[in-house]
Amino acid sequence: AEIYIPNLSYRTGPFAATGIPLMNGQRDYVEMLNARDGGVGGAKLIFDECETGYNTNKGVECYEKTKSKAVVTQPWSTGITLQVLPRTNVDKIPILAPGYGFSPMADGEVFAWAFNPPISYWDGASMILNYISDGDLSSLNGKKVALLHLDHPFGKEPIPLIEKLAEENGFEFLPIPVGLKEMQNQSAQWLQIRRERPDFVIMWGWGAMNAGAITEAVKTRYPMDQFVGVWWSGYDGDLKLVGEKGKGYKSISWNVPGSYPVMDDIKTHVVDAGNSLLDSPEDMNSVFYQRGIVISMILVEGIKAAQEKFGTPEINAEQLRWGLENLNITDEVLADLGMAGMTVPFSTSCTNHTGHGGGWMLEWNGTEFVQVSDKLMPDRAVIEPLEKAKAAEYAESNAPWPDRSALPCE
Amino acid sequence: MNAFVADKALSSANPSADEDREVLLNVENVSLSFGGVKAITDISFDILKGEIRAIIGPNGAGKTSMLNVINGFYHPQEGTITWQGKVRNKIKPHEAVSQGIARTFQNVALFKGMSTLDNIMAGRSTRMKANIFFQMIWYGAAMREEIEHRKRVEDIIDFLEIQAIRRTPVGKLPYGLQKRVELARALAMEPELLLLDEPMAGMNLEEKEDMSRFIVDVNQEFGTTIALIEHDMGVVMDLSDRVVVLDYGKKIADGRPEEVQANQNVIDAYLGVAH
Amino acid sequence: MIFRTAGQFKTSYEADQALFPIKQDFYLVLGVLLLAYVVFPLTASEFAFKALLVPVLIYSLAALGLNILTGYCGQLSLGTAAFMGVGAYATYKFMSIFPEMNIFVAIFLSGFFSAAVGVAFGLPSLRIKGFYLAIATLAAQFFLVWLFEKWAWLYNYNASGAIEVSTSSVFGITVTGPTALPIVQYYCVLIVVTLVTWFAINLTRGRYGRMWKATRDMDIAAELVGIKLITAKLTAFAVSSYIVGIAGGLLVFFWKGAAEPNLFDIPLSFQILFIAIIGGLGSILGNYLGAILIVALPVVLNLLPNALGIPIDSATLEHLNVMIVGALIIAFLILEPHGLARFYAIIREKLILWPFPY
Amino acid sequence: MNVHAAPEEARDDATGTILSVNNIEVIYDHVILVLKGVSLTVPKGGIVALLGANGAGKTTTLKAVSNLLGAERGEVTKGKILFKGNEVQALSPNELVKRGCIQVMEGRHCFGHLSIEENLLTGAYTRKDGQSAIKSDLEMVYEYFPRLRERRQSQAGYTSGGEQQMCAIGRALMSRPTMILLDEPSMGLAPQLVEEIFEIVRKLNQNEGVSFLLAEQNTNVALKYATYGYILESGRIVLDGDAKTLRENEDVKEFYLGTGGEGRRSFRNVKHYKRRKRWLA
Amino acid sequence: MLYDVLIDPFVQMFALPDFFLQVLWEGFVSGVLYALIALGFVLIYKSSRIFNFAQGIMVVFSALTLVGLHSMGVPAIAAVPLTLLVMYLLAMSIERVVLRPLVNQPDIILFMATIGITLFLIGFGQLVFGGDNKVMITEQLGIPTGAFELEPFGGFVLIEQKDLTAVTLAILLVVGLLVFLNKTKMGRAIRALGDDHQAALSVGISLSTIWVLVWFIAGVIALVTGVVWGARAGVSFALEVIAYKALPVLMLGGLESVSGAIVGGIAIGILEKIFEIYWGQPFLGGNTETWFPFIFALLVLLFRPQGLFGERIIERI
Ligand SMILES: Nc1ncnc2c1ncn2[C@@H]1O[C@H](COP(=O)(O)OP(=O)(O)OP(=O)(O)O)[C@@H](O)[C@H]1O
Ligand SMILES: Nc1ncnc2c1ncn2[C@@H]1O[C@H](COP(=O)(O)OP(=O)(O)OP(=O)(O)O)[C@@H](O)[C@H]1O
Ligand SMILES: [Mg+2]
Ligand SMILES: [Mg+2]
Repeated sequence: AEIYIPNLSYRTGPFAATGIPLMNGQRDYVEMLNARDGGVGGAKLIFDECETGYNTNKGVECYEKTKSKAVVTQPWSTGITLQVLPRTNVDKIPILAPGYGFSPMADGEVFAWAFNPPISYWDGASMILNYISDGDLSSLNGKKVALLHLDHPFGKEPIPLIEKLAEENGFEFLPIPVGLKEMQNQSAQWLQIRRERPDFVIMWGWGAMNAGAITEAVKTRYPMDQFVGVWWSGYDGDLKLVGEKGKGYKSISWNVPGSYPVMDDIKTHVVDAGNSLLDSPEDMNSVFYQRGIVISMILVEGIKAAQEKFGTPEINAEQLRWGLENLNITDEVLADLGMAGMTVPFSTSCTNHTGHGGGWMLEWNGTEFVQVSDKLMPDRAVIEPLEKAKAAEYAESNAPWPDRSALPCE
Repeated sequence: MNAFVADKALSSANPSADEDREVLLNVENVSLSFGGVKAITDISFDILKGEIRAIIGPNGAGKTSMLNVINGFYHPQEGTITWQGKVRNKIKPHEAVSQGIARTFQNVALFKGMSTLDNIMAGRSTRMKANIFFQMIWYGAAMREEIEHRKRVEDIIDFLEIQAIRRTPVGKLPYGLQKRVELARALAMEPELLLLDEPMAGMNLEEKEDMSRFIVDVNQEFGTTIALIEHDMGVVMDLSDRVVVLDYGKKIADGRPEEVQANQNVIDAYLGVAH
Repeated sequence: MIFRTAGQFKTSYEADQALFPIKQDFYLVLGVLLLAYVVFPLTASEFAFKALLVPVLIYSLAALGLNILTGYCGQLSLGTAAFMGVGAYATYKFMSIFPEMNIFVAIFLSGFFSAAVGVAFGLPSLRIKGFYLAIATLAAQFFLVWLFEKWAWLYNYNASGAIEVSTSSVFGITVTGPTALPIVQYYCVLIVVTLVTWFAINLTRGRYGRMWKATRDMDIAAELVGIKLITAKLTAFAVSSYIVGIAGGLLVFFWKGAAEPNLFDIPLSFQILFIAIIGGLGSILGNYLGAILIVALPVVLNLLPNALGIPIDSATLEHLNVMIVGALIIAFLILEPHGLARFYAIIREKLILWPFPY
Repeated sequence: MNVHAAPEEARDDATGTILSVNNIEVIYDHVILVLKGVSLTVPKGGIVALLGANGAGKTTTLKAVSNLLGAERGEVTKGKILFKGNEVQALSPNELVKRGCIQVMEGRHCFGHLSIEENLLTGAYTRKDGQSAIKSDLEMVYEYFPRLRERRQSQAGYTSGGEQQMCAIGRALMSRPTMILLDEPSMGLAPQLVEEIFEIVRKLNQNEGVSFLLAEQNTNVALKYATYGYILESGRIVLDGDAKTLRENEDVKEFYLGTGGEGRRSFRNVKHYKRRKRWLA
Repeated sequence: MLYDVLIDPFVQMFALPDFFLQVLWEGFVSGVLYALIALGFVLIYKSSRIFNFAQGIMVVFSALTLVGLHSMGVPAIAAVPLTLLVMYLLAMSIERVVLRPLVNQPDIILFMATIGITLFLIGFGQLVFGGDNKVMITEQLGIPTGAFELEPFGGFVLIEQKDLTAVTLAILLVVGLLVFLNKTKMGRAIRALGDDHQAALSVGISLSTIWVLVWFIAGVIALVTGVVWGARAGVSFALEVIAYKALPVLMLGGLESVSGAIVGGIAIGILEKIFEIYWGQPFLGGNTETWFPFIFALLVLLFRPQGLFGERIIERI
């Protein structure tokens, strides 16, 4: 039995630098399962990459190309996610977008086919704000928070939530967009930061933008400890460009790099077996490579759940949808997988497609990212109503949006 | 070059420049300069209706510039131009065309990618009016108009004996034929005044003779007034009714061909000792 | 023997100016139409519709628009994608303000918006020429894409900044949105493309076509034979942007289903330009040939290693593809700088002369 | 004077030959056959005129010699070209210039944005004999063409047709050639200037020993200055001979000089009739 | 409202003079960097009327080669000449494979061909060097990395040493090119070639030699550009888009003018920064740098269709 799991990857283009380690991690975990256990539940996993170059256009083409055989689609960019979202209802293929995509996808009652565990961008923004305000948002009153973001659907994701929080808590919110063509040349943005003197800069950056921002921050002498990035802005490779000078920069993360049992398995079964695309085994320690592993783990757990429920190794897309909706990744499960502490435990349900597992703050110490906080949790009470509202809005503007009557919650 | 004088007697006499003929175009005290370069200095002359007027002079004398002034491509800094009795204001070249002034060019200026037919049809652009929607569906007014103009163009094609190359892209034609197509395009504009800038440069005798024939026919059959720039003195002497001579932007002589040919200034500046 | 023109004499100018002066051409076009309207729909798979047929049609329409400007009027434009964007956003706004509107009406009306924007950005062409103008059209390209990003009203204040196509139907058949059938969408696009092509053929062989070509071949001379450059250039910009705008509307509504501003960025402009040039500037047929090549090439290149059983990872494949496409473009330019249409013309010429070589 | 029968052995033995073209064929764009076996020779120190109607292939012949066909998608497909006894078809144009053969192109190709003086200096591009030699040659060119000295700082694009023609010839002289291929030097020039330019050709020929192959429409002047002439019709040499003999040939008089029969015909009274050249009959 | 748009930005410039100076400096440095890219364009355009779209990718390619060689263990001193060698080979192959067969074709065809080259190099470069972001070997090349801090008006202006290096290199390149083009035989030949291929051939100028030379020089300029840009932002294929920044510079300065490139570059660099900071960010939602230079250059062009320093378009009939 075989299960075809394509990945709309990008190892080319301006975002390749950050894409490659993630894709490698995803791939190697699957290859490890194939090599060690002969797949999952008796089904071999066929991991196939379709190159998008982070280009929405190509991404949609990849989706079309792979959808006939696939049990899942992993669009790997918020833009692509948004575009394939309406189609997945028709094609009946679940989207798995761990840690990215459209935050209201958490509302499983509206988005039956979309999943973004373990945490959404709005959760992330909330956690970052909680961290910089030491858990008390009202302490930000009168302060100024800038959001340096990629001018792209991904970068714009957190804006509605931060806007809302700013209004409620009386801090000033300043979005600073970085165009795709300006990623490497952000002096205007950092001049703006120098002029506006925000108390905190939150970064929603990706690819070459991260390195550019950190370089400019160093140059502008913006205090690094007031500079926090989303989990995609915490790649070792980017920080290595500035090295020592980036010390103090922080990034929220839902995985902590380290040496876990699972890593040894990957090393023996994949890397040492010469079956990995990694440039050097050292790269196995990077935050992103390990996050790629976590992402594949989530998918595989979904497959396992579906296999158990439907009693067949060769599950189809609709069955996997059920599996992803009924994930229950506890600390025990993680320990069994050799991943205890590597990522946050979470569980999904019919109404909750994200899991909202929380995360940790990592800090760059000059040579690597280290964990500097306890587990942080998002302010669900604030986020949830917004999610519901935006999800309903989305369904309305894309009317007729299918309801879940065909897929009743169990 | 005594031959020229002798020829004159042999060739049928030019219709004598009729003094009471209507003045078609009058150029008065025109000056034109480009930055520091004075191309035309204070030149006056007239062109009578129905005549063939030659403009000659050494290279760089300002002949082409003069034509450019007449058809509105250059705007003289000083002087006035009177067209059919009315003083003309600063105009655009395409306005000159609708007033009835057409021309050919010193270096062939055809639309290289278009067929002969299209080139000539392009000469009728100012006369075509059908709107873009009829054009789009190729029906009604547009169709009728197209056919009507096509008929006129076919007449010109017959006249200049270029039927065989109707569909050929002009870029592929030999030089002589290109010049002829250029003439055809100018004729398609149905001009009152036809300006010809060195129509026979780079042609051999046979082609020059053909071209001469066309020029004379146009002049006689359609009554079109012609202003002609040419360096071949034989052609100028035989064809033109009156000749104006320019040198370094100034007018140095004006009159009937044989007068001009005998003028010492003209011989010094232009014809050279041998003539 | 196939292309015998002998014996086909024209007795009137009407007949001489008919669309197909030569009978064989008529049969050929008939054959192509038959293929497009009957054979493909009967045989194509969903993938073929979405990845080949529909894109070919839409791209060739856009290239046709560009060709009118660049190939016929000689004004090089690098802003095609942005004008497509204007068409797409205008259609989107029409459909969201008047949800009951017929989508075709919306698309054809939107064309006027992109025509207007095209004319506005075409105004500098009266002063600026050649590559300067080409760079100037980039001003339109970058400015408009920026506007699509910043002017939230355009995308109905969507959080994502993308426009999404909602479901709409014509005569009770769903034509847009995720539930529309590919074959229906294919027919919609095909009809529009056929219609516009017919219009374009008529325009280019008539008065406007001559004005444009004259402006292209020698603008000074054109002016001196009485053509108003301002009219010629601006109508070219208008007609071209109109068609391009329609193509943009079709692109989003009948193919992509959603679009973010980036879609209309410069790579798309270049792609359309490639199609127009590889197909052949100043030719209508070329656009289709070029589009077939440019759309099919990557698809084929992607399938090739699998078909040949060569294991190759997706990134390497992509790199190789980019390389090969680049090299092929150069190769095509060297082989036939005047494009595939010229290629076809030569073959046709040879067939007419056949069996004699000259 | 004979009708192009067996040119080969008739002329090739001469040791005084600088250029000999043997039976060449030229094809443009792989399909357009323009020269259909053209042979000619230029003796050392001679002025040879190549006459013929428009499109006969004069320019093509010259370009075949100077190897400028490549840039126009044309190629020599048959025959040999010998310059100073060596085959030169395979050489690049700049190699040929180095060996002393330079072409002045039809239509005055000057470098429009360069000043007249810079134009002249580019002519010395292939020379290696030092600045002072070049300087003195520049002076020589200015001696020949005083008009150029006046306009030395002007951009060539803005000078008049005649000045551009002088500039093009002067530029060729700057390479110190032993052979100049001159294409339609008289086109569009005032009669006086035509004479002037041909006088300079004669002077160069006599003083510096430069050989000339010139393509001309203006048969009159060409045959006055040339020593030998070839007449080219649709890609074939149809007639050749000494300038003097050619001048007296009835056909040449009729078709090229316009003096056949009862003296010079008037342009005004040309009748339309299809004439047939005797050699084509 | 009118006050906010028309007056207030100027008031702010004076209110925070040190900041304004920093804006000027940043604009100036970006401008110089844009000019560097534009220089490569100009040189090739001047010699062949080819609008070389591949200049941007040549910047990336040369920088990657340098860094790539270094990471393979070649010391910096050797890596530079080796990179130059690679650029020479590139110039030669482009001449042989692309330019020679396309001689005398219309401008737009050659323009397309350079886009073909761009694609080829993007694919080839990523295949060889991979797509990840690499660190420029700034220190190994002896480029100082510190910064000076000036303290005018009680504030501070930061001037990075590597920016100073960039400016110095740019000045040297411009002066060198000007001398080369106007004072040497080769330079004259290059300019002649741009005017008329055929005539240049006829006077014995060898197209291939000059083109290889010119593309090689463009390659050298690309390498310099790549090093200074790489020092700022790392080296990756994302750098390719900066090529677009050179286009309005070319438009403003004139396609064939070396001095135009540097003047245009600086003008655009400074103006786009000022516009973005004082108008774009407060009123237009930012990111105006993508289009402002184009619109600005376009407006200037309406008055001078050949750019500030471009050659006058000779229009005669
Ligand atoms: N657009 C222009 N800019 C600058 N100078 C010009 C322009 N047009 C013409 N001139 C100059 O004006 C003078 C006259 O040029 P014109 O072309 O009228 O001469 P011409 O009499 O036609 O000569 P030819 O017989 O060689 O064609 C020349 O010196 C020329 O350089
Ligand atoms: N690049 C080319 N491609 C195709 N055909 C060409 C090309 N150049 C010239 N021809 C053709 O070759 C023939 C000879 O041309 P050529 O220029 O040699 O004639 P010519 O005797 O110099 O004429 P002219 O007196 O007009 O200068 C002409 O019919 C011409 O159309
Ligand atoms: Mg003139
Ligand atoms: Mg010739």
